[in-house]
Amino acid sequence: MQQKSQPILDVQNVSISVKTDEGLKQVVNQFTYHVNAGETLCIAGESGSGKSITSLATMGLLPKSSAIVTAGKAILDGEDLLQMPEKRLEHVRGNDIAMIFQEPMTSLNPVMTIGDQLREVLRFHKDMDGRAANARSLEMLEAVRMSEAKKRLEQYPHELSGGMRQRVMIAMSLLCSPKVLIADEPTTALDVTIQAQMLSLMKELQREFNTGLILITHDMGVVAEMADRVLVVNRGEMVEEGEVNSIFATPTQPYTQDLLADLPKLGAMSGTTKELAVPEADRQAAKAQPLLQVKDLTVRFDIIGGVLRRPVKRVHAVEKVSFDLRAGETLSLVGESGCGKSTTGRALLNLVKWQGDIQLGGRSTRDLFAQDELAARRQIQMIFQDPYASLNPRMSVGDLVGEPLVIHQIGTAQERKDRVADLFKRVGLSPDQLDRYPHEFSGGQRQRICIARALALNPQIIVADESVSALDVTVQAQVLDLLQELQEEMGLSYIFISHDMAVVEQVSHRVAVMYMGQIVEIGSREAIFENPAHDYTKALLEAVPIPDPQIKRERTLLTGGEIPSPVHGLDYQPQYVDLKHITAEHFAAVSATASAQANTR
Amino acid sequence: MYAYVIRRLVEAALILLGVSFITFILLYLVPADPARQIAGRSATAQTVENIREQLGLNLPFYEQYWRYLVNLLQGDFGRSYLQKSEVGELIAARLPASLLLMVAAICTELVMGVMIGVIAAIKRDTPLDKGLMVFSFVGVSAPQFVVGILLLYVFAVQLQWFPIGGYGTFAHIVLPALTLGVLGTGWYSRMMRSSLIDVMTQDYIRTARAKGMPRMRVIFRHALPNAFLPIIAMIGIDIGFFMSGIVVVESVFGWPGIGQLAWQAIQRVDIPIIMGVTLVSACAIVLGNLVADLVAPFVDPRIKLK
Amino acid sequence: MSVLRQILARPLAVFGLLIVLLTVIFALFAPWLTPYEPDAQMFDGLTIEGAPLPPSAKFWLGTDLLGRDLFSRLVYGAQTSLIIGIVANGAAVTIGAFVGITAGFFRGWIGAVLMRFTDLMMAFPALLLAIVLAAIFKPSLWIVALVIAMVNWVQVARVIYSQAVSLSERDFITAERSLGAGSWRILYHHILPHMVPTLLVWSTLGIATTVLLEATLSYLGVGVQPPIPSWGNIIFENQTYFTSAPWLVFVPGAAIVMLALGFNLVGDALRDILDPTLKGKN
Amino acid sequence: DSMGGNIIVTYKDDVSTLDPAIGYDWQNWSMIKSLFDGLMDYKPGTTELVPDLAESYTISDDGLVYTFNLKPGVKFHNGREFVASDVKYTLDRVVNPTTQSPGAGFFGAIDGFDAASSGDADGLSGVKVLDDQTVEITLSRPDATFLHVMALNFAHVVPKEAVDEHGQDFGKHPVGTGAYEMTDWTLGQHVIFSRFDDYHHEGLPKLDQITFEVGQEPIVALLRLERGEIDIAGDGIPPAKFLEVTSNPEFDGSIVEGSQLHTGYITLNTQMAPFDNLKVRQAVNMAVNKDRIVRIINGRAVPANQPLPPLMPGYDESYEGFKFDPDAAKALLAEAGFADGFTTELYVANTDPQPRIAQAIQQDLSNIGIKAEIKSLAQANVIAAGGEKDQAPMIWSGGMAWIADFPDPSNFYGPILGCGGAVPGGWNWSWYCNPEIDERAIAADAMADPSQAEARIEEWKKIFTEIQDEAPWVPVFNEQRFTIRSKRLAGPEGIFVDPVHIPVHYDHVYISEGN
Ligand SMILES: Nc1ncnc2c1ncn2[C@@H]1O[C@H](COP(=O)(O)OP(=O)(O)OP(=O)(O)O)[C@@H](O)[C@H]1O
Ligand SMILES: Nc1ncnc2c1ncn2[C@@H]1O[C@H](COP(=O)(O)OP(=O)(O)OP(=O)(O)O)[C@@H](O)[C@H]1O
Ligand SMILES: [Mg+2]
Ligand SMILES: [Mg+2]
Repeated sequence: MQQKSQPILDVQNVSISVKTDEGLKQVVNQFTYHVNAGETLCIAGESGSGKSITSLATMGLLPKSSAIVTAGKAILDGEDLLQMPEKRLEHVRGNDIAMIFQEPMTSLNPVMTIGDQLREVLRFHKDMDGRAANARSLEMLEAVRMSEAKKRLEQYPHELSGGMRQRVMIAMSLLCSPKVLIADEPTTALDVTIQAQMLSLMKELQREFNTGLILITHDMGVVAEMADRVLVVNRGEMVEEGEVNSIFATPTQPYTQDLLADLPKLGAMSGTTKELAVPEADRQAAKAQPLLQVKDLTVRFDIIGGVLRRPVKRVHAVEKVSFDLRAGETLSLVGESGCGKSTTGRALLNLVKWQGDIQLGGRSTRDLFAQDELAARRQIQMIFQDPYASLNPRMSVGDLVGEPLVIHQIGTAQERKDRVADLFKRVGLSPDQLDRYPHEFSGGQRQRICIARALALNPQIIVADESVSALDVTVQAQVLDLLQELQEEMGLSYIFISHDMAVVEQVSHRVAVMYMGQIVEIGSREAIFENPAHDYTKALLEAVPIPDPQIKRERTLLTGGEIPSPVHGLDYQPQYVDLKHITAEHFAAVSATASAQANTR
Repeated sequence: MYAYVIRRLVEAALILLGVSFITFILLYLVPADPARQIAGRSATAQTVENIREQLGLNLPFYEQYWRYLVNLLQGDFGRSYLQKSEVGELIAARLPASLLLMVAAICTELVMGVMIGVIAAIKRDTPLDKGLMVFSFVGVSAPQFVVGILLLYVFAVQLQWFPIGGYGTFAHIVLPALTLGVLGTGWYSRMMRSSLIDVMTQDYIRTARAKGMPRMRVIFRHALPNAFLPIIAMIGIDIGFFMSGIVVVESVFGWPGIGQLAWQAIQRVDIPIIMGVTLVSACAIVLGNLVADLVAPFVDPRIKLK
Repeated sequence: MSVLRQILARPLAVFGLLIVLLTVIFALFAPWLTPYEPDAQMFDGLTIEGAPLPPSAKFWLGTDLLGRDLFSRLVYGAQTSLIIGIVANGAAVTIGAFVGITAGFFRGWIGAVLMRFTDLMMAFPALLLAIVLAAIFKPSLWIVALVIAMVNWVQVARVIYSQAVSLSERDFITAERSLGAGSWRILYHHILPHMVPTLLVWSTLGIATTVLLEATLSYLGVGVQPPIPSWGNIIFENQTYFTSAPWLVFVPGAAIVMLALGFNLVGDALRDILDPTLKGKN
Repeated sequence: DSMGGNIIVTYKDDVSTLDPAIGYDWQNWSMIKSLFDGLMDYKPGTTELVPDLAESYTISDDGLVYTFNLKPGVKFHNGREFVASDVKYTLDRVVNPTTQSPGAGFFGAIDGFDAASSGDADGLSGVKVLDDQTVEITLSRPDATFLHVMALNFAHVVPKEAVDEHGQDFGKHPVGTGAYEMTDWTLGQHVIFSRFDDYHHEGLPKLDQITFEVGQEPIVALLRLERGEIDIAGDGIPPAKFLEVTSNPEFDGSIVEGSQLHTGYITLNTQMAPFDNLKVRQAVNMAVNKDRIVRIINGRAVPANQPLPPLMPGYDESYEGFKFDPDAAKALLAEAGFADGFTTELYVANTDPQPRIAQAIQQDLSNIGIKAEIKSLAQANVIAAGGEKDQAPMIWSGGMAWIADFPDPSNFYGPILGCGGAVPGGWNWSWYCNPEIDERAIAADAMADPSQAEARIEEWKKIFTEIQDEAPWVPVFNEQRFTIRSKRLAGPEGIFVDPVHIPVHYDHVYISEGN
């Protein structure tokens, strides 16, 4: 542990109000916290709890037109940042106190090179000349383990991946060795493996620079891994503050307790098997005759270009994916961004052009969709990742949920109305909200509306694409419960698409791990989580932060780790992995080199 | 990049072909007999018939168009019916004046528009901002002939600061360029303002401020280049507005450009000139857009030419 | 109705709305508001040498070169401007919306052809095109409206097209498709309602453009036919007198500017209110 | 008097061509006259014919053979001496169909015209070069106007070698025998004429240089003239400025007024109902308040009552025509069966002040119950409509009205009132065709003998008044000419309102020292 020292940043009783149509509304009430040199304070809490706005206020970056600090102090080096004139603030920001933002994709100036953006900090704060600034910038990029650092200086942000950009952001914030670094959800937008790299990097650098780190996050796993102390906030109120171990071990406040209870924990299900949600008698039949059989599903997108606007490149989004889904079963597709999960789901609903063979109840869906599209759609439905975006904002939710019935001409107007009310109750919403519009609901409620919509047609299969990823843990837990409940009652089968291993462990019967458009490992939940065979599966699991401060992993993944691109030339011949039988229903790819050799043979 | 330019040029050529075809049809339908116009009022029927035959006006439509196209590909725009000169020459002689006027107008609108837009954005929601925005609204609402006549009346007739018309010196170009540029100034300043305000809310501006960059540097180094993109695209579109604008402005100020040529030709239904000017204008519009698209990646490296 | 309330909260928009309302009142009640017939050439409307009269108690804004009352002509001219503005722009928006939706939502080869045609039209110098069209059809009030519509739909088509493209890529449209909704249903229930703001904004802003184009055509003498007064042709008839009788040019000129300004202000406010994503683009 | 100096003349429109065989608008008409010469010319400021490149001429008794003796020692701008073969070449060229000369028809009386103009023969068989100084022209029929024709621009002499050199572009590189030679032409900007030192008239021209600036709005030209920047506003005084200028003491002495051979008229299409009814045409004639129209154009014209302008030989001063009388007009209409009036169309060119005049006419007509809708179109479209038998019931001729090519009444008949013009594409927009009068017209023009001149004019006088009784036209006014020029310009009587040189007779203008 670090030595206890004088707090470098001391935030006292800060209250913030935002301007709304109805007047000022307080969103932060008397926040008080501090951070010491070399220490990590995690501020945890769910969406909208005031985490970001407080740190922005500390930096003097609140949008003046919409938010004001009504009370409080933020003392840095004996000076109150909240009272500081703008000129002086300019000097302090970036120099004594720095900040990293949530969105690496948009936080760098797209029209300036990385080098320009780094150097200007040194020029301005340290009066360095161009050459010195350049040298220092390079040094810093190397310090954040940026590959090919020298080349990066000349590149523009869009030429870098999200992880690389976040490295640049970190490098930029540390250039002047600030006393305090505020990192606002710096890893939320990143894949787990990249997130793991980022977290260990920050830890290492913090140690090196002896910086006071304020890490804002909603992920208790990250908190457990990173924090020395934790501040839990909720709806603009401070809930609880304390040492990380005591917070996790003995939370005193009910809110904190809920938060920790709802948290899906990787490994929590180990040693248990999940039964199919169908009557015992049908299980054997279900195993024998899967509901959905996918064989060699391939989806490719052409990229148009050149003089003649012909395809010049091809995205190999999904390559020869095969799997079965049984009645009452949840099959999860996991993998990192861009590996083809959503595309697979969309192909199942015939929303993209695909090749291969998909059998639904023994019939090819190609025929099904061609002959009677509506009938096919009644069997398989989808819940989309972003509930808000997938609901027409100009229709009342009652109409939205009733719409599938109208499209499929089911029942009379009155019957439909009753059914919609039923569905509402079924997903835990009140039927008297039927006339409201999507924007009047919370994220979790919206997801329930989407579920109700999918249920309206009584499908056998629901493809749930990242259905809970955007939700806070407490809400997420409720929605997951709902899905499980529905499965048990109605014998639904789910294709559950997610990148969150902990959630996947909680809900699935079987799991398929996708990498670069192919399934590299597929098997029962127990097999995948307790006995992973493929390196990639192992890496995925290892990267997941564990919400237990007692288990502090030492990570080794520091550089590299970027996911290769699925875009190839037209004549590219994909190398298919060979799935090797491991145990009863557990298959995993032999290593890539091995299969490449197999191909050439 | 090369593939892109080539494709765009091919597209441009096709568009020009289409423009020539449509214009040719339209002019073919205009109820006026070119042969009689050339022949004049004292001509005998014989003379008219001769002329008609020599110009191929008695050929079927498609053959006339084909002839025109073949000549066009050899750089021959035909001869003006009434001006009796090569249309190519007439246009070539007047094009520099129009280009000069357009360049002056572009400079006017860019300088004024960007300046006003930036000031308004920085002074957002102040009376100054409001005043400037009203001004730019008036700019986009004022027909060019009214602006032209007004400027002429105030600055040339009453104050006598500038010549009333004509061509030659810097003083001559001020009023026409202003007139042609007023509309664009209005657009640019409004666009610049909203674009800059929009950019100022972007994450990377917050980053720049978090780095401690001074306000002016944030505005001019970080925000402005990002805010400039819509302006670039607009300059391309502007060429189209100019091509309409010069018809009015050149005739108000007696500016010897192709707008004036077009207007004279339209009044007298001098078809080869109308064809020629339309094609040249279309060419300018297409190239203007192409250039704007080619410049865009320099302003914003994210843009890939596809 | 909250839209109206929001407009009323913006002083500039209120100003614009007032101008528009005033013009509408002029246009609707012209016969009761004007002291004279708009095309009455009065003997005492000219000096003995035939010069127009400056503003006076009898002729509030003076007379024109034929001894007609300028005020009466201006008021009736409001009718012309509004008719053209509404009819021509309405037609332009309709055509543009049709083309844009067909090309952007239904795609297919018809859509491709339509969009290529739109590109082609973009390359036309609009004014030249309008003048040539006017010459072919022999101008009259309705022909001028038609000509303007034929020129102005292009912009609308581009905007609607890109909106249709981006809308049809929105998640909720995919969601509708996954429910089995047909194209027409999606178009009618999900795409069109989203285009209402854009169409509304264009219907307003477009009127400003249309009023200006009509004025320009009339100014060039290929617009609305005399003796029907239009603010553009009033200037056309009198423009050479701008040094000796400036009111004959600058009063109708100011009327055009004001009306276009009014529609622009209202349209701009509508755009801000209804569709913030459109802000500043034209 | 003084010699030398430069003047500036401004025009709105571009100069189209300076080829005498082709140029046929009032703008280049007088410019060509200063660059080229014909065998005949008019005495400056008058309509009196005098020999020019011809030193003298003789006419055979039957009026069919004209023999011209040419002036010796005349030089072209290119330095070559002018000879008789140039005259033949010029006339052959103008009737050659490939030249596309709008004036070819004027030479219809020359023997061999038909063969030459259809391209069947290489040249006019009626034109013979007797020797270098003598040309003989034989006509196929007597033509009283022939000497006028030889004074037309179309008959101005061009050197073959220059035409061959420039081909179709000869009009941009004119070479003649005139007082000035063209030394610079910057398209869209200016044309410069410089004194031709070897000019065959002693002491002419007086100026060193004339710059014709184009693209100048008339109103701008006037303001510049006021400031002394230019010398002649080629397009005259714009209507809008007329009153201001004429009442402005600054311009005292700068404005010269004169008549011109012009009539502004409304054509009534005699082939279209209801204008096929004489009573209707008469009623319309009586309905139009010409005085008011003249007032609208600020008195820049005099009301007319017959086709011929007052300056034209054959004008009948005693003819009364139709008086302005709306009540009588109404009665006539009622008699014709149109007590409630009718609806019709009035075509007009769309340049100021024509639409205004049309509106005045429209109001007059509405007073007797005729509702005339105005079609204000580009000039070319109006002309096209007039050339169709059933298109334009009424056309106001302003802007396109007939201005005589030469001061002879016959020039006011054929194309615009004769049967020859009443064909598709013709200029007889009233489609009035009276074969009997046609015959009389031909007979009149055959009276070529100088002794018959007076009788011939009498006959023409009758022809025109008889036509007017049939009312195919409403003659509205005869435009007056007002030339505005800087005060420093001076010259002999009449050259500033010269009937054939518009706006001025450049050869005789000089800069007076006084200013
Ligand atoms: N500029 C602003 N104008 C108005 N309200 C704001 C503004 N910024 C934040 N708020 C409101 O303040 C509250 C706190 O927001 P804040 O961004 O701090 O939440 P957060 O804890 O960071 O949530 P998240 O995890 O979603 O980022 C929210 O209710 C938010 O809607
Ligand atoms: N319509 C499309 N056109 C071209 N490429 C596409 C299209 N849809 C998806 N892709 C590409 O296909 C690949 C797989 O995309 P997909 O959306 O299936 O990934 P994912 O596993 O769902 O990732 P995420 O977790 O980010 O949602 C990606 O590289 C993506 O860019
Ligand atoms: Mg936040
Ligand atoms: Mg996805």
